[in-house]
Amino acid sequence: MYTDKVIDQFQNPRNVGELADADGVGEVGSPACGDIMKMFLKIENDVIVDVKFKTFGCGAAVATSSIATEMIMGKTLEEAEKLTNSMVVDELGGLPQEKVHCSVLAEQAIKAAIKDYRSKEVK
Amino acid sequence: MYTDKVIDQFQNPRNVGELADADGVGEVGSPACGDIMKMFLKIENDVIVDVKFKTFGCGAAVATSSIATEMIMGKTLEEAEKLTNSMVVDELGGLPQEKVHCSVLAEQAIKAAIKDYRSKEVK
Amino acid sequence: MQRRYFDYAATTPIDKRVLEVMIPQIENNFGNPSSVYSFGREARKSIDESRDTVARVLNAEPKEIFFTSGGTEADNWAIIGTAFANKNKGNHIITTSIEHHAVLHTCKYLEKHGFEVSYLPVDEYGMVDPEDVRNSIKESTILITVMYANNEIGTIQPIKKIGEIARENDVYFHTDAVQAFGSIEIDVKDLNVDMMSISGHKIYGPKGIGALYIRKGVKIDNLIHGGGQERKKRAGTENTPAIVGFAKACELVTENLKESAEKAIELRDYMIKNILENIDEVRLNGHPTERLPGNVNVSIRYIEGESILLSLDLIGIAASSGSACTSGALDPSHVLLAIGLSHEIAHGSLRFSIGKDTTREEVDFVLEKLPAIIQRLRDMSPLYNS
Amino acid sequence: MQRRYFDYAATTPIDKRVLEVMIPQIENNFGNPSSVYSFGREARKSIDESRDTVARVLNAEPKEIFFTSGGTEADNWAIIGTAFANKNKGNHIITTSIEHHAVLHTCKYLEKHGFEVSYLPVDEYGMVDPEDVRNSIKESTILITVMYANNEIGTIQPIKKIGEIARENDVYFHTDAVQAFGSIEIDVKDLNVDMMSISGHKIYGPKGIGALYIRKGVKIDNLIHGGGQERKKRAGTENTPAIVGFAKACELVTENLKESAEKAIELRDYMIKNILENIDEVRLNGHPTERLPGNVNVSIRYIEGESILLSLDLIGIAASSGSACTSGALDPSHVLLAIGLSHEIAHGSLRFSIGKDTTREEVDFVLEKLPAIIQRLRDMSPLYNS
Ligand SMILES: Cc1ncc(COP(=O)(O)O)c(C=O)c1O
Ligand SMILES: Cc1ncc(COP(=O)(O)O)c(C=O)c1O
Repeated sequence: MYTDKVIDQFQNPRNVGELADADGVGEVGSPACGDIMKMFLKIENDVIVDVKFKTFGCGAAVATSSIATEMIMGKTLEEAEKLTNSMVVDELGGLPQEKVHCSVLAEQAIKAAIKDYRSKEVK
Repeated sequence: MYTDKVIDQFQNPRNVGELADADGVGEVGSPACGDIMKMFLKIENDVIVDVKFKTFGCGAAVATSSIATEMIMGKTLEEAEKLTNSMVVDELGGLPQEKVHCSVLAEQAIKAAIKDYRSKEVK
Repeated sequence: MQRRYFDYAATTPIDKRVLEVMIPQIENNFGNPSSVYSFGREARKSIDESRDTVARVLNAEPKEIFFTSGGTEADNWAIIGTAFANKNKGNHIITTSIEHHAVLHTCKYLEKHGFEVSYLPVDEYGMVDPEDVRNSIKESTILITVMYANNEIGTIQPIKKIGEIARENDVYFHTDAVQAFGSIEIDVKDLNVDMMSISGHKIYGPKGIGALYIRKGVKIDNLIHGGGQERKKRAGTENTPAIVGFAKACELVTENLKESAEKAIELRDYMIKNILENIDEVRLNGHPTERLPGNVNVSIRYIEGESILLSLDLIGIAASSGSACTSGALDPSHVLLAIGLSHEIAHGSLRFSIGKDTTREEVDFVLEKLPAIIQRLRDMSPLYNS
Repeated sequence: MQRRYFDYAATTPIDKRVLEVMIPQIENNFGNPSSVYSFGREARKSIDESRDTVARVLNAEPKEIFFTSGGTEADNWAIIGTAFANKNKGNHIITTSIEHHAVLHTCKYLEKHGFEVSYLPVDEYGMVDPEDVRNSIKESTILITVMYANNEIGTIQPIKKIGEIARENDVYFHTDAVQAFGSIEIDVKDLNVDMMSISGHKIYGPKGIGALYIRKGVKIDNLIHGGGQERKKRAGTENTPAIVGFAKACELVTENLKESAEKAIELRDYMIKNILENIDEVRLNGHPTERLPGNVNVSIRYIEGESILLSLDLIGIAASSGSACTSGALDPSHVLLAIGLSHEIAHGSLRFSIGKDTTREEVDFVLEKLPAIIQRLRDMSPLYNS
C-alpha cells in the first residue's frame, strides 16, 4: 500500500520536533479528524533556514510532513508557498487514493506557518 | 435419492403392458402434469387375477406403478381398495419428498380401475 | 462404472490450473484485504490483479467489475439495484419469457413492490425480436434485461442490437451472460451493455463467485449492505481464493475460446444430427445455428424426461432435462413452453451439454445407448402406440 | 521476518483439517446438487450432511439452517427479509448503535424505504440494557436485532434476556453472532432467538460462506431470488466445497470451545494487564469480564491508530484499529464513539485479537515492542507533552 519512500519517511522522519524560537508556526487539522500537523519555521531574509514538525496522524500524515520539511528547507518563502500537495505525493512516489488528503494537510500547514510569519512581520 | 428398491422396480418393472381383455381400466394424471398411469385389471370372483400397467412419468412414477401391481396381484378388490400411497412408499423403502405425489397416482389408478370394473358390473 | 458428464451447462469441474492458484491463497493469503498490515495488503493485491484480469477479458475497466457470490446474486443486484435506484424515473422493466429464474423470480419480486414488468415472447427457436423490445419501451421504462444465451436451449440473443435500442432510448440494459461467457466472445463495450452477470462455476472456476459488470455512471443501489468492500458497492469480507481462482478461470477460458468452441460445435452438430436421424419423433429445441457451442436440446415424444435421465444415470451418463419432475414441480420448463411446445412434449425434453473435456468417444457412447433407453420407456408409455 | 497475527477477529487462517475435507469436494464432487444423476446426488448428500452438522452444533433443526455467502448476507437477509415480509404488521425496528455495518447500513437502507429504526445506546462498556429494549418496543415494532458480541470491543450482550423480552412481546429477534460463534457456547433454543447469523472465515473455515438460522415459522422474504436451492429460500448454485468446509469448521471450533476459550482468556487478561501497567494514559475498551475470550482493545492517548498499526506491521505484527484513517474515512469507529470516547481518543485505539494459534511467545513479543513504538509516536505528536 505505501511506497518504500513513504515507509522510510515514516520510520525515519526528518526534522521532527519543535523550534522554540520559530518565526512562523502553522497548525492545521483537528484531533477529531484524526490528523493534526504543526509546522515550525525559522526564517532569515525570506529564506527558510530551519524547519521542524509534529504530527498526530496516520503513516501517510507523518511521511508527508517529513518529506515536506525536506522539500522546503533552504527555500525562499515564495518557493515554499508554491509547494502543492501533488508535488509532495510525487516526491513520495505516490500515496493510496484514500490517503491523498493527508498531503493536503502538509501543504496547508506550511502555508499557515508562512502566513503566521507574515502576519507577525507586518505588525 | 432413490432407494435400491425404487431403482430395481424402475429398471425391471413388473407387469408392464396392457390387458386386451381387462375387466377394469383406470387412467389418472395428464401429460400436462408429466404423469399418466394406466392400470388394467383382470378380475375373477372379486379377486385380481392379473394386472398390467403403462406409465408416462418419472422414475418414481414407474417404480410406484410397478410395485403397486405386485401389491394387489391376487388380492380381493376389497383388499386392493385399501392400498394407500403411503403403503406403496413404505414398500419402496421411501421416496424423496417431492416424489411422494407419484405414489398417490398409483393408488388412484387402482381405485379408478376398480371403479370402472364395478360400473360395468352394475350394467 | 465410468462416468460421462454431459451437464457442463449446470456446472463445470474445476480446471486443475485454477485450483493450483487457489490453494496457496487459501493456505497462506488469508488476510483481510481491508487491513493495513502485510497479510491484508497481499490479499488486496491479489484481488486488484484479479479484477484487472476479469476486466481485461471483458474489455471493461477494472473499476467496472464487482465480485459477487455468483451469477444469481449478480442478476438480483443488477435488476433490484437499478429498479429501486431509478424508480423516480419510472417503474417499467422489460425482460423475456425465457430468462433464468434468477432474473424471472427477481422480476416477480419487483412486481410485488410496484414495478411493472413486460415479459417478451420469443419465436419457435427461442429468439427475441429486437423490434419487440423497441416497441415495448415507454416513458416509464427504466431497465431492459435480456439473457445473452439461454441455459436450456442455448439460443443466443441479438444482444448488440438490443443494446443499441436501449441506448438510443436511454434505458439501462442488463444481460445475464452466465451461460454465454466462456463459450462465445464477449466485449462489453462493443455490446452496448450497461450491466452484465457472469459466474465462476460455469467456466471451470470455483463455485460461490461471480461478477457484475457495471458500466461507469450507472445508477444502482447496493443489494448487500455493510462494510466498504468492492468500493462500497458490495459488502462482506472478500473471498480472496475464489476471486483469484475466478480470474484465472476467466483467463483460461478466454485464451482457448476459439478452439474449444470449434471443437464443441463439431461434437454438438454430430450429436444432434445422429439423434434426429436415428430416433423418430424427436425435435431439436433452440436455434439451429445461433446456439451455444455445447448445447444439445431435444424433445422426445411419449416419454418423460426424468425417467430418461435416470436411465442414463444408471449407465453413468449425466444429462439434464426440462421436465418438471426433475424438480418436483408440476409445470415443465417455462423456456420450452415459451417456444411453443405442448406440456406433454416439453416434459420429454433432454439437454446434453458439451464441455472442454468432452470426447468423441463419450458422445458415441451416448448415441449408442440412447435409442434402446428411449424404446424401453416408450414401450411402457400409455401415450405411445408403436 | 516472522509474522505474528493478532487479527483473528478480522479473519482467521483456515484449519488444515477443513482444507482437507474441501479439496476432494473441489476436485471430485463438483456436480450440481439440483441434478438427479449421481454427480448431483453426491453433492446433495454432502450438503445435507453439512446442514445436519451446523444444526447440531447450534442445537437447531437442519431445516432451520440456510447457507449464505457469508455473515454480511445473512445479516442483510434477516433484516430486509423480515422487514418487508412483515410490513403489514408495522415498520419499526430496534437495534443498537454498536452493530456491525452489515446490520447498521442495512437498517439505514430500510429507513429509506419507510422503516423507522431505533438505535439503542450502550453504556461505557458497550453493554445494551435489556430494559431499554423493552421500553422501545411499540405497537409497530416488527424486529429487534442485537449483535451477540461486538467485533471491535468484544462486549458480549445479554442476548438471552433480550430474546425473552422479544418473545414476550411477540417481536422477531435476530442476533448477529458472527463474532460470538466459535468463541462462546451457543444454543439457539436456549437463547430465544428467531434468527442468527454466522460466518465461515471467522472460525477457521472458508471465506464466502455463512449461514442464517431461521427458526421454523418465521415469516421472511427471500433476499436473493432465483432457483429453488436452500428449500426455495436462497437461490444460486450451492457452493458445495465451502459448505462442507464450513460444517467441518463448525464442528472443530465447537469441539474445542472450552479449552480454546480458557487459553484465550488467559492470554487476553495477561496482555491487557501488562499494557495497562506498562504504558500510561491507556484505557481498556469494552467490558472487563463480559468480553470475547480473544479480544483486547485499548485506546492510547495522543497518537493515531494507523500509525501504530503501521509500526507494528513493520516488525511483523498484524493488529487492527478503530481509527478512521485505516479506511480513509474521517470519523473513527462508531462503536468507540458510542461508548463515549472523544474523537481524539477513539482515533488512538488498537485491537489485538487472539486466536487458537496464538502463543505466549507472540504475546510477549508484542508486549516487549509496543511501549517503544508508542513512545516514538508520542514524541512526534503535537498533542503530547512528556
Ligand atoms: C443463464 C443463467 N443465469 C444465472 C444462473 C445462476 O448462476 P449461479 O448458479 O452462479 O448463481 C445460471 C446458472 O445456474 C444460468 O444458467
Ligand atoms: C459482528 C460481525 N458481523 C458481520 C460481519 C460480516 O461477516 P462477513 O465478513 O462474513 O460478511 C463481521 C465480520 O466482518 C462481524 O464481525
